[in-house]
Amino acid sequence: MPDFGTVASAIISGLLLGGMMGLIALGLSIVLGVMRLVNLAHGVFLVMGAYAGLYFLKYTGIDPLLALPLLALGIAALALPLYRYLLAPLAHRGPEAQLMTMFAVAIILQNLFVFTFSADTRSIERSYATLPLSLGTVTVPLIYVIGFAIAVALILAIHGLIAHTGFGRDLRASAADPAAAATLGVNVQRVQMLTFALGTACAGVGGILIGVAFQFSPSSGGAYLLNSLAIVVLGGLGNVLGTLAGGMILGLLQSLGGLTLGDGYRDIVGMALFLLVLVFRPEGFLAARRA
Amino acid sequence: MRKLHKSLQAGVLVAAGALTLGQGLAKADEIVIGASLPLSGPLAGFGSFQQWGYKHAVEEVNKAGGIAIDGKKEMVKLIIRDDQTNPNLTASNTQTLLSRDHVVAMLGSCTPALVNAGALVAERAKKPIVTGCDPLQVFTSVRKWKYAWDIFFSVPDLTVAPFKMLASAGVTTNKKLAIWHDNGPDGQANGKKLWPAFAKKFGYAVVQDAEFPINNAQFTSIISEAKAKGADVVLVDAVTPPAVAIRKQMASEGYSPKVLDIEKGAEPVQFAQALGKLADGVLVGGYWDPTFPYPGAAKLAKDFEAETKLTSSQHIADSYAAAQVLLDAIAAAGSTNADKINAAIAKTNKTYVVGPIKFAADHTSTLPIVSEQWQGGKTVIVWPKKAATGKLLFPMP
Amino acid sequence: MKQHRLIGDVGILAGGFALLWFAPSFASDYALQISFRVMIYLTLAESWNLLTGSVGLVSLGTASFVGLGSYVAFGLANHFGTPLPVILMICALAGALLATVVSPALFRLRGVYFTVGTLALAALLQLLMVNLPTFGGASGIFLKHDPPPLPSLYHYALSVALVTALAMAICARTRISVIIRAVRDDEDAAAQMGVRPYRVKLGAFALASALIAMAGAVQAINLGAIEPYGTFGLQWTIDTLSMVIIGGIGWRLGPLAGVLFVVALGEMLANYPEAHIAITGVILIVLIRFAPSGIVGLLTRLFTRPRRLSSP
Amino acid sequence: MNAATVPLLEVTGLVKRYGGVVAIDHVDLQLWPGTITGVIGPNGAGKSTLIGMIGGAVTPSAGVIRLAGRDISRRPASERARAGIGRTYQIPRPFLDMTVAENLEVAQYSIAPFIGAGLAKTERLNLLQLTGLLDVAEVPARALPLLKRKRLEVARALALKPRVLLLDEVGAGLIDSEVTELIALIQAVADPHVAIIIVEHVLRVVRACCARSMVLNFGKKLIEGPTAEILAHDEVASVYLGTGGARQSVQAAPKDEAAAPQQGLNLLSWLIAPKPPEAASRPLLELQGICAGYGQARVLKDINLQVQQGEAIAILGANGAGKTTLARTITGAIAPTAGVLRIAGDDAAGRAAHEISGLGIAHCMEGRRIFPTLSVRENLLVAARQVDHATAQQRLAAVYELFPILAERAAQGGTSLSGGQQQMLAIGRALMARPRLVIFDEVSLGLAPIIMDRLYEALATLKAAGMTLIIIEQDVDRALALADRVYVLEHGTFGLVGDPRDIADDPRLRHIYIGTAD
Repeated sequence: MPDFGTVASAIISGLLLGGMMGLIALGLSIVLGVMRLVNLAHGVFLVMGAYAGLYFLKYTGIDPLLALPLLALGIAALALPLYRYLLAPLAHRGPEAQLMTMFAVAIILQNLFVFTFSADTRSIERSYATLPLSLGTVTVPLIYVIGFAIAVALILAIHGLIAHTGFGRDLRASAADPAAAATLGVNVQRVQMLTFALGTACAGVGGILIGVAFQFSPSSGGAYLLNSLAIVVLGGLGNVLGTLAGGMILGLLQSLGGLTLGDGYRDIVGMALFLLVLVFRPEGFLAARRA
Repeated sequence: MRKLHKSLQAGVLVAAGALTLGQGLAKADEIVIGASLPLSGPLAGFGSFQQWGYKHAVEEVNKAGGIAIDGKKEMVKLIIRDDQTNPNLTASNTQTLLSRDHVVAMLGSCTPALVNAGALVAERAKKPIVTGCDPLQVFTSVRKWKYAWDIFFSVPDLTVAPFKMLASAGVTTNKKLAIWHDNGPDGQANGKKLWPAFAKKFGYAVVQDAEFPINNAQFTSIISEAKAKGADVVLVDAVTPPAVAIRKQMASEGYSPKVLDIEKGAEPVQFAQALGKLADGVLVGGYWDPTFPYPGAAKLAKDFEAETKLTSSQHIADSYAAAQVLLDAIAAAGSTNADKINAAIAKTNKTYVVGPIKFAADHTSTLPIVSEQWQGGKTVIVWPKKAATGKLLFPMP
Repeated sequence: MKQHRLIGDVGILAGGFALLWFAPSFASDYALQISFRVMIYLTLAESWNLLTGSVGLVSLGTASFVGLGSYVAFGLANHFGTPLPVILMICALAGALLATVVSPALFRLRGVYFTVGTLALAALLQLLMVNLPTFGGASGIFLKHDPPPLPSLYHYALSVALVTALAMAICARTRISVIIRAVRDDEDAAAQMGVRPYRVKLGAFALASALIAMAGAVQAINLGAIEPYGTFGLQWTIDTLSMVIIGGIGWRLGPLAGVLFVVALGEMLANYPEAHIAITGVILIVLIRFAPSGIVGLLTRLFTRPRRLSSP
Repeated sequence: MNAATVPLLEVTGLVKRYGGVVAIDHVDLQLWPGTITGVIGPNGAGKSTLIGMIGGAVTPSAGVIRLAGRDISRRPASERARAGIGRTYQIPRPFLDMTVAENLEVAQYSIAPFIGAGLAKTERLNLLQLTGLLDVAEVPARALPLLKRKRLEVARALALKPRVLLLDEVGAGLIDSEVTELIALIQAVADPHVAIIIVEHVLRVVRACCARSMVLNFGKKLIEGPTAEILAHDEVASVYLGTGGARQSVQAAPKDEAAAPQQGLNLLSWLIAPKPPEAASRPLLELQGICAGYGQARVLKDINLQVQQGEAIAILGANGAGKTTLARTITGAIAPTAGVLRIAGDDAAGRAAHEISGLGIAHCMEGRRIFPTLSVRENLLVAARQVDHATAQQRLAAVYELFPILAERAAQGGTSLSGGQQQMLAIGRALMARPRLVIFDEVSLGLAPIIMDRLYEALATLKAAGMTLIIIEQDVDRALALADRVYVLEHGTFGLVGDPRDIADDPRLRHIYIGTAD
């Protein structure tokens, strides 16, 4: 039986890491909600963010976490042509065509990364990323706390954006009934494009956090994509704060799974949970009880 | 009905077109050898070094005028295919190289899963394959080989190295040992059997023996358990991506054992590049270094670094040597007949860049092991004493 | 009418089969190997086409059943020395069984959730196989005895492909076809006609899974060594769906055209490994956008006169 | 179970609720073999929901459905079909890529997978003969015109060899001669062992085929009895043509809006776009030769329409006549296939919906289309585009003034409101864009008369304040009371155009709606 410090550290690490995963999943969730698209390239966008952070640091010497807004904008800008030239023309063709297209984009980008950056494992080297934060016997990585703080701040900001701004209203209206929204004057295509960009930015920022906290390679995206799907389903589609909660729950369960069964079972816990939720509550455990 | 007919025609057209393409392209007076390598996917790091080693050996032979086949000099053509770190592809690449490109012999891929997949195909086709990068005990456990030859280290040699190194360095630890290993074949052999056995022999207490999947990325539970148990010595068997993750997460969890030895994963330079200062003090077993007193060792590393502007790795050496063994055997056979080449390989007895190579009855040739430590972005040999190029950094910073 | 068409199809298949059966006596090893690969992929692609093109279930779980077939085959061969034909039959049963077991979960999910569910299933099975030492863990399993020689393997692959083609002919040429198409076109209206959509979907899913498992078994025997990353790898799924989309989803000859195209492309680009996957991706994007009915649809449109409205 | 004492189909206390809306409210029904029962009632009365629940497509909220004494309330649709309940869809749903014969095969082979091919073919040919589809047996269903699709619906249902046959609006959208054919078909399929329900708007069908009928209104059974008696009933006529009261007001209170000033509504100007200076010269909306449809189906043919600033236009027509398609074409939801569409002189054909909205056309859509994930206030604000905060607030205040209940419920979720309140929200939302013209599509559908009164008061107020309106209605009387001009759509063209008072007295209107002319 592991001692208290180990268990507590695992639980807190799991929750913190889950917060970061929540941010990544949120990007997938809003795109799914507004465009009905399971963006199979989400994981690759994450890796793209990580490389952006890596090379930004290399060429400017500025900490990518400090330049996060700039990098997020840059990554979001890359999503715009993808939407405009690949997704928008398929809008009337049902979700499958877009799904397959993003699948193809994913394999192309992954290949491109191997080609350009080699298949090596990389990490964004920051001294604070390897500092522990201890309180008694409980130790969590400092970067988890930083990453969690950034993720939660961004999730809250996106929550504010969606819940309290005009764009958020348009976004929710477009998600609920695109035809009705268009008739009321909402430029649904534009909303979808910006949502796609926002979703990509979430993946990109998540990638930078992952790059600083952990390591990545061109093929790292897949695992994050699957975990994000689990979180989206867990948190309930289109529920921003639910996604954060879903992420933290998944992080916690994965941590506990790792602790009791071995670290190899972390992802199994995620996948199994995902399938179970799909079976018993396809609308998500934390689906919003909207009045 | 008409529509079906038309599309049937279309299908036949496509089929005919497809099959006329992709016919063999080899010229008559070339000696064609092939290799399937992980140029993409998780093992791409190894693959790129091996590719260089294989190509370099072939280029040298060709520069020297090629190999005499039945008295006539012929150039060697090396065809390399990417298996994307997927054994299915290693197998199908090998099949195609053998049947389409009519290679006379193969060079191996990297790590047991890929090497074995290719070797099984070559074995069945009765074509020789010379490989490195597959620990000998794993190699021999697959089957009794007739056409496959492996030049690499012996698992027990590698496994015992950290214990011997610590004993000879005379440093003190609390003798509490944590073992973390992946569930690949060599990971299991090391972590489950050999390390615990040697620990007992050298007087260490194994306080933790944890297993994780090959591509695992999260090690927080494992690390915090070892930390809680206060292990001074950590032995790890993992490939590079998890090795990087482990080192990073150990630091961020505030766990700093006195000795950290990461087999396999800490060996390529990418490990140190991804970690920077954190790599300092990490130990890894090695089987080659440019300082080794074998012919061409220093030059090989220099050539590599001059050509690629990258830091060299031991994988350029075993692949280079494997290719040389094969090319020498072809030259000795003076023929492209598979069985003649195979017989010549069996007779190999020469000192190559990695040391003396002579195959045992089970088709293996053992490379000696050294203990290396990352110090300032470079590896330094710290054991055995006679090969040492630097002093052991203890405890790990 | 229908019966005649079925008999016609079976005739063509029997003729083709007989012809191909004797290929080893005149074809080169290379041709045999390519044909072997074509047969395996054809089985996967036909099965996927049945699921996605005919029944409308977009599956990303091909790898689950390839892997299942591989492991079941090795288990039987290594532990019981079961002869290969029996192995294939048991693998088919195992595939159908797994499909039946997971279908209550997956069929509750409509549209994209089914797709994502199948993807998660493949990931889960792979992770389990990696972690459970019973099945060799990440190291996998070796075949104890040498696999049969290539001509023999080729005959097995050919037979599996024939079984697949026959199954597809039955699905397309008998009264089953109207039921399947009814479910794809309008599940609710079909139910009002007394069709039980759940059973039809389950039947198609189980059939496709059985065929995929058989293909997986033959492929695994051919390899002689299996491990979870390769056998449960996403690559199977990617290959299969690329082939069908490129060939023409929902078309009877789509899978064949797609398999031949992709295999030929792979052989042509073999010496440019960096570009291979990316080019497949680009082809996918272009086809999805400009020729959603794939090569077969495109050629059909080219060969049939435009706008020649033949009145019935 | 004794067939003589147990009804073939027995429905008891059937209820269906959709959120806050009750679509079917405790309906009872008994069917005996050999009978044909008519179910009539206005749009939104719950007729199709009733059919859906009997057929199994819709799950009842409460109540029991028994087939020959056996409870089938929770059985899936496929099992009910196998047990002998055949239904048709109001909008035909044939399997489009299959031939007519194959469409029948689906039913045949699903209930009898091993039926001999010859026997199946004989049965099929008999059915095709009976339904007049023999000549198109090998034609893909996609190529069939509406009447034949409706016949195919009937043929498919008959292929199940049903004991209970549910015919949902098989007459809607058909021309007179087609209706005559249809009646002949229904009479031909009548069988002493089969009970038939006909849900129908075209009352001629009901009159000709059904001995007994029941009338549904607001989900409740209004009256049941012999068809002739029921159709003669005043209450039934008022249910159909309108909601009483208003009809008199057409005559009693002629066009004198000024006489009914709305006191206190001083914020309305925030919701009504000011007249542009050149308003007099150009019509606000102009349609010339507009054709439109979905895929191959051409719904609108050569529509010409001009709406001047400040006018109120009513567009009437039976189900399926193309009213909503017209609205969707004007607002850009579908692009016209031919013709000219001008908004205040600008060419607007083929523009995206949000651009047309930007040109000042608002659409209060059929079915309300309230966003469930937005609060009442947010639903309103979505439509206030490109205005500053203060202006948006002013418009909100103006909508709240028009419909005070919305202010009370401002923070609630949009779909938590009752049906009538949701309709108010939909109207208010259309106004939030401060449009030049609003199309009100079936605003009174399925609402209680008192609520309709309230909504039409609001529309009258808007008209009085100078708003240009297009009112698409099936409640004839209310529309006539409000409109300056009336267009009646019939089969995608304007069959009747004119002054509301003339139209109200025109017997052709009654004919189009109730079909009394024959």
